[in-house]
Amino acid sequence: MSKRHLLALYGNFEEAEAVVQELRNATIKGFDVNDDMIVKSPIEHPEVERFLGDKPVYVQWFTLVGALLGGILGFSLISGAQANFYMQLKGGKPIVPFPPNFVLTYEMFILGGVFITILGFLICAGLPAKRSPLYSTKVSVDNIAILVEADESAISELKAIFTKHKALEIQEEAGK
Amino acid sequence: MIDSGSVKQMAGHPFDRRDFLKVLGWSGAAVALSGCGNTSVEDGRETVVSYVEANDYMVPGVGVYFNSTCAQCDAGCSINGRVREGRVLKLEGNPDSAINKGRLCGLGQAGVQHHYNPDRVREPLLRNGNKGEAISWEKAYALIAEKLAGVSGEEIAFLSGGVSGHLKVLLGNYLDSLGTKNHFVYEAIAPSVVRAANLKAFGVEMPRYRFDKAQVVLSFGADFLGSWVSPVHFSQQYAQFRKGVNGQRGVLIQVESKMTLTGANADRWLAVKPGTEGVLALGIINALGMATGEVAELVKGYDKARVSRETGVSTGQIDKIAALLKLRSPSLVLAGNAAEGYAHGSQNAAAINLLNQVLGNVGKTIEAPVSVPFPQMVPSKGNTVALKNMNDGLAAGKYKVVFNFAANPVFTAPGAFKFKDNFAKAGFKVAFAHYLDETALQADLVLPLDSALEDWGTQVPEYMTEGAQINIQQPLMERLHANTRGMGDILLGLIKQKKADEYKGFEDYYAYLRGAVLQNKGALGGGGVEDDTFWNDTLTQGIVKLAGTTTSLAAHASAAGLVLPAAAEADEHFPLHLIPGVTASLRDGRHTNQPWLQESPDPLTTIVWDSWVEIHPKKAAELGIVEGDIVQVTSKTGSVKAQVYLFPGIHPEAISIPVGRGHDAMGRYAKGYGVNPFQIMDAVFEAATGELAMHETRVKISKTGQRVLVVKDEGSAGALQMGRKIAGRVSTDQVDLSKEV
Amino acid sequence: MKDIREDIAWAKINQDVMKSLENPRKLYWVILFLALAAFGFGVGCEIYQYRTGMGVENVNNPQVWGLYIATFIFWIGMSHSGTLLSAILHLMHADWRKPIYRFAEAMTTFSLMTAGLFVMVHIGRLWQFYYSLPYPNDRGIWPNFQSPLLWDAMAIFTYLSSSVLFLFVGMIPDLAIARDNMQPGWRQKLYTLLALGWEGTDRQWRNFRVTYLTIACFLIPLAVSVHSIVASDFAMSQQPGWHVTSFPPYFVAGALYSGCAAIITLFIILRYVFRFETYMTLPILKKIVRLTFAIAMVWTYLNAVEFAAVWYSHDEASKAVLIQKMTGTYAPFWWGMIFCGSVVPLVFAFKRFQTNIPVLFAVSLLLNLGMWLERWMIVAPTFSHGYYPWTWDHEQWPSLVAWGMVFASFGWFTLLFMIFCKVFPSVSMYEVKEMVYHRTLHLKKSENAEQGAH
Amino acid sequence: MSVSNLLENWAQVRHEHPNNDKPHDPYKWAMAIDLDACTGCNACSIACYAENNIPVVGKERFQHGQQMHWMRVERYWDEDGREFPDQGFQFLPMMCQQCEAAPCETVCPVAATNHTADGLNSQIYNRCIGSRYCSANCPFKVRYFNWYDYPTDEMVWPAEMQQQMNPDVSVRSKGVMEKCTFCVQRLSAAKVKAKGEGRIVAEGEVQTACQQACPTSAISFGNLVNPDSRVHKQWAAQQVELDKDKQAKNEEEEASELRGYRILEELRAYPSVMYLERVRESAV
Repeated sequence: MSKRHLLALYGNFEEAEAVVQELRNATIKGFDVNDDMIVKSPIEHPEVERFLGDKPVYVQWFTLVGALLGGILGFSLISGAQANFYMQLKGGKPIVPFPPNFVLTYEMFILGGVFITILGFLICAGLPAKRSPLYSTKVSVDNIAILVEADESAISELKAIFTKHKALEIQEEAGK
Repeated sequence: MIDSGSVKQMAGHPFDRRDFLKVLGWSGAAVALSGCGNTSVEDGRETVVSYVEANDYMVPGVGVYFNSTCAQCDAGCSINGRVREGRVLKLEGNPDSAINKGRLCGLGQAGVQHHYNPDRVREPLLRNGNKGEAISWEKAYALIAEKLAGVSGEEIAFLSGGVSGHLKVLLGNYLDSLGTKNHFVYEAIAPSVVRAANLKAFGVEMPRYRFDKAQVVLSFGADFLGSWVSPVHFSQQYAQFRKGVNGQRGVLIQVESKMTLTGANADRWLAVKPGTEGVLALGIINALGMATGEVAELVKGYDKARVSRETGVSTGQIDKIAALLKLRSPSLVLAGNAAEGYAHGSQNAAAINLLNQVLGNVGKTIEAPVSVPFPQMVPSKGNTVALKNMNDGLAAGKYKVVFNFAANPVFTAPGAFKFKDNFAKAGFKVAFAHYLDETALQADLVLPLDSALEDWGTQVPEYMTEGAQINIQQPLMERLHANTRGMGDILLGLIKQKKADEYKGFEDYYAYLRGAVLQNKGALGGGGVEDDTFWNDTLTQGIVKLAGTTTSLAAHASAAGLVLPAAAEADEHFPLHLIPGVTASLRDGRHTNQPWLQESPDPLTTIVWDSWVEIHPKKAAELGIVEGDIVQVTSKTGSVKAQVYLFPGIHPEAISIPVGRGHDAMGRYAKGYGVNPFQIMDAVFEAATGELAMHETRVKISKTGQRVLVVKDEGSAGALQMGRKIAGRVSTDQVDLSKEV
Repeated sequence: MKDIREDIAWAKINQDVMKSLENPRKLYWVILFLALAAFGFGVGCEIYQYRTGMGVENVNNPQVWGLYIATFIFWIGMSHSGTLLSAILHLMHADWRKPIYRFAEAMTTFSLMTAGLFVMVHIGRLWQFYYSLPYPNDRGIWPNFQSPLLWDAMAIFTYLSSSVLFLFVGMIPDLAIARDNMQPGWRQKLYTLLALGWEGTDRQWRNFRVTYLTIACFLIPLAVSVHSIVASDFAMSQQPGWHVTSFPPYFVAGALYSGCAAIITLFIILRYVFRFETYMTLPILKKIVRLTFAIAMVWTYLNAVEFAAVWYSHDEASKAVLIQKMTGTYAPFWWGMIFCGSVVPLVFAFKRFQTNIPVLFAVSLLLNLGMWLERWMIVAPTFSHGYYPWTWDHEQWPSLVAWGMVFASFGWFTLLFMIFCKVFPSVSMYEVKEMVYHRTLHLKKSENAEQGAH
Repeated sequence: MSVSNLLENWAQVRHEHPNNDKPHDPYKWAMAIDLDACTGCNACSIACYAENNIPVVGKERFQHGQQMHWMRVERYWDEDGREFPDQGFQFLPMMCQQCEAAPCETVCPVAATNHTADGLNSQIYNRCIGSRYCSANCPFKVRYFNWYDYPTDEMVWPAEMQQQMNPDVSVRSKGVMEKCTFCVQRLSAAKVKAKGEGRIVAEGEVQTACQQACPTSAISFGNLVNPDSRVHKQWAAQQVELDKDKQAKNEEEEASELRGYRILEELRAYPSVMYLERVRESAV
């Protein structure tokens, strides 16, 4: 069954919240509030999470893996290189010394952490992303947009809800 | 005996040593970054031999060593030159020489820079206005012959530095052929007065000094570690003297008005009022109380109080020295530059020799010298009387043709002589020169010489040690510039103009030398040896060792005629004594264009590349002078401007400017660096010998208001260790040398 | 006074900031031109130095390091305040950082890049620079990981790449704004590319928040490690005057100090050039000034600690270096440093100067001069007064070439910074909106509370 | 670079030299300089210029402190208020001390200066990038940097002078650090020769240029490990131990009556050059 997108813009956060609450409460066939709704906002609203429900974030696991990997790799690379390079004999110091290697390991730990975190962010946030079918530049000004994807059948119902809450604008994807 | 007459029938067979030189000329395995296009060899004028068929003494990449003789000063150290791919790279001491025993001073090491100097004269140059025009050797010889034609012997003068060996013989023969007796042997810095005094006291000019046997050395301004007579040899003896016999370390006391390198190494350095060295010597004799007879009579008046007053040395110090000299015997007392450089220099030296005699050193630490059994090869010793005589002759316009060799009188003659102006009065001036030095620049004809590392020769040192020796000088490499000639070759060429028949057997100086040596094979210790073998061995060794004849030593230093003038009154207008500083590496300035020597810091002040005026800090404070101030130093004769260095090792009544710098010629490394104190030197002479009294010039100094940064090696902490243990020192009572290795 | 007005329309925020990308005041072009000229001069100096040899820096054998190293530390130090504002204050939820952290973070990036230049300019054989990089090779040759210089390289690389990423990630929402508001053209293409398709969806924001926080957490220890490693270049050596335990915190304090001073300077310049008066407000400036004052006092204290530590240690050589700093050849510079670093900031203690822009501008420049002198006083006196008296002080003064290069580094930095500010939004639009939003929420809450009380 | 290599040779790579190492075998080059014999004549320094292709920098660069003398002769006197330095000066030839735990080695970012098996502090010219950190960390300041491109400088090495250069020693271009090598080219030649003959280099077989020139034989050089060497005997007689930062003899209550010491020993760089204090007569 073909699906269509619908985008509604709201001027302030309370209105958007009310819409989301209503969508959540309403049972519309062909529309799942958890999967088919995206809220777009110009700023980061911590409240969004509250009304969208607890959605997990996995970025920190990337961080952990990255940092550990960076540290371990760093230490073994450096020590391995030193052990292989006997020319490097320094008077008064062993060939593989700990204090300097610790410093470098520390840096590699951070480097790995940062890089993999960014990677994690891109993966988790799905960036770089294809632009969604409906978007309004007003989101980047001050409007909050609610993008829904629903079966053809549910569109009118959704539109009604949006209109009821005085959507500033409703964009509709052209039918296929 | 070698003389030209008996040598003439000896034909010189060119030995393969010369092939060696030709072969060595070029190599494919060139030195990293080696220059191109400088040598005649590289120009392709000589045969290039492939290494594929190289002689068996050539291994590419392996250094070959050849013995020769150092020509940087007259000490006659034997050198061992390292040659690779046809280039001489480094000079080292020849261990077989009794003089330097494998050691070599900085000056000697720099000999390669004399050889490779970029400012050498490369062609015979004829004066054309203010320029030198390159001419051919044939033309040069013809010109000399032309100029000499019809000139009487009286009108010819030949000025040279000290010469010895076969060159001296040949030179003598040439001068004979010209019929002239005007050979002026000139050395700007030579112990001439001491020689004369020694002759009087010991019957020889230069006895053998045995520092190694002495327990105490008391030196009156003799810089035997730096520039005096045979410094490398003396340094070695000094090392033994310091190690001592039975752990009794030798004590060095140096008495002088300006510290020398030797003074800097003394256990006790005493600054005396300039010129009072003799007084102190007599005072010590008095304090010793060992003298008898006329000597006792003489020194009676020199009681400690008077001596202390006149010399500035404390009575306590005189007592200590006397006590030490009494306690430790034998000792050795020396008279050096500082003692002889006054109008009463002979008297100073005599007083010092008297002290030696009183102490009984003669025969113990002062030994009879040996000399080579060929008197005609014995060095003719240069002095300043010769310069004065020649200068007088020049001033009178007596000379039509003047030759100059191995001396630079325009640079080193005291300003008061006005030598440069007088020199101009000579008709035709020929300079045999390595570089266009000040004198060569004044010459009409400049004949380019081979460097000491390209030339053949023999040399007899004035000061010899165990037995006599004749040093061999041989080329260490092929001529660098095609058109230079050895002095011997030139002389031979000139002499052939006069006596072609006698000398026609000698193709060149090499042939002459070889012939002369082989002719006296027997006397040289080669009796019964094949000619070639003997010659080969001689060249290999670089030294011919001879038993030598020992002169006996007289001990007749006497008090007769010994009158020391009272310390000179201060001159109101010129209150300070000017002491020309003689440094180990620059001497009279003939090697100033060797950059290693320019950049080697003066050991005492650490100054490089420039001259300086040494002033005692106390005096400087009095005059309001600080380090780096440019001061004008004025004497009766002239004035120079130089930077000041505050130096505690100088008597406050004296200042010192080192000699050797201040060239206005001699190429890129010498020209324009520093000032020349000879220029302001007054013409004061030593009373007995007529030598120039180098320390008698009085000067005044005035600030010019300019100040520069003194270019020196020491940092802003100066000579201080700031409480850190860098250069440690310990006194003899805290150390047990007998435990040492 | 309020940090920022809460009644600014969000659309106006967009408008104001977007305007900065297009038509700054004329002064902008003047600054850009001067910067370019200065940089060009430096390029000339470098070409000359590259061809002639390092001698033209007028450094010598005991004093092998000169202005370049001092200026290197200066630029590294300057980078630290960006991190202070963007990371530390972010963790503390200090809202006032929001309008200004973006340019501070850019300052971090560009001063690191400038510092990196000095590493290049300093080394004797620039053409062999790659020897210091740990790249795998057949010969099995590696750089020496024991050398603090290598730690430096590693730390700076980590710091620079993390800072760039941090700057970029934090800018993504703004890039989307720029994309949405820009006329079609190369700029819009650029923003479209860099915005990575950001639409402000809830998923994006959710991950964004965690990421931003995580990197901020990493950046704080990283920044501290970077400057303490720079301190290690000196503290890990054996030299008197360098081998000081308090060097790492001293360097970090100095770094924050000079960075804050630079922020004040740039704050004032940007505020004027890009007409950012609404966002870069005086109350915010006042906060920075107070922060700077606090850091100045920390720095002063650490200076004293260095003296105390050396004094108690009885290490004669180190003592001699300190005494030499105060009384020797470098005394004018050392006292200049004390004056600029410890006395001048006392101006900040006076309320009326805390918002006086001309005074602050002058003072911030003086502080930076003081901090530059500090770096020079760290580097030079030890060389001229080390363990070995024989090599003390050769009357060494930097040459024109060296000064030219230092001068040029300011040009290079300004050039990069000014271009950045013209190409990218130097005020964080979305965060200013958040700030306004938080303020309105706060106001609303307090109004509600008041009403409730009635 | 493999980690397995690291783990297999763990004990070896954790070895600290010289603190817990076996002595160098079979060579440890070392020196002893008798300051009582040194007259400060500079022959050593000039010999070093000749042997090692050291550029003469000229007056202006010398003024800027850019001189290159690997071996410098320092001169000290007392300044204790006396009018004259009446005990003479103290001369000290100073060159790279070839420290066993050299501060310069650790800090080089590209490992251009390292410790060799025979106890030298080596400098690899073509690895050097010219960071000058080694010199910054050298307590003796005996490292010299090529501030200019001396080999191509007409004043320093005109074409004629270039022919004097020792082909056994690299010519250093601008931007690299250099220093005394203990005449490593001579050491290598001697070692190779000895190896070919199945022995170790004998005492006296190899001399450094400075040692060879010294008119008073103040410098002795040799293999410290070889009990027959003069250097070994001197070190032993003076009770100076290579890997100690405080010599036992100085701890004794009685003054040792020995004069061997190493400069700035307390920094634990363990220099390979022992100096013998200058002696001055107490009787005058």
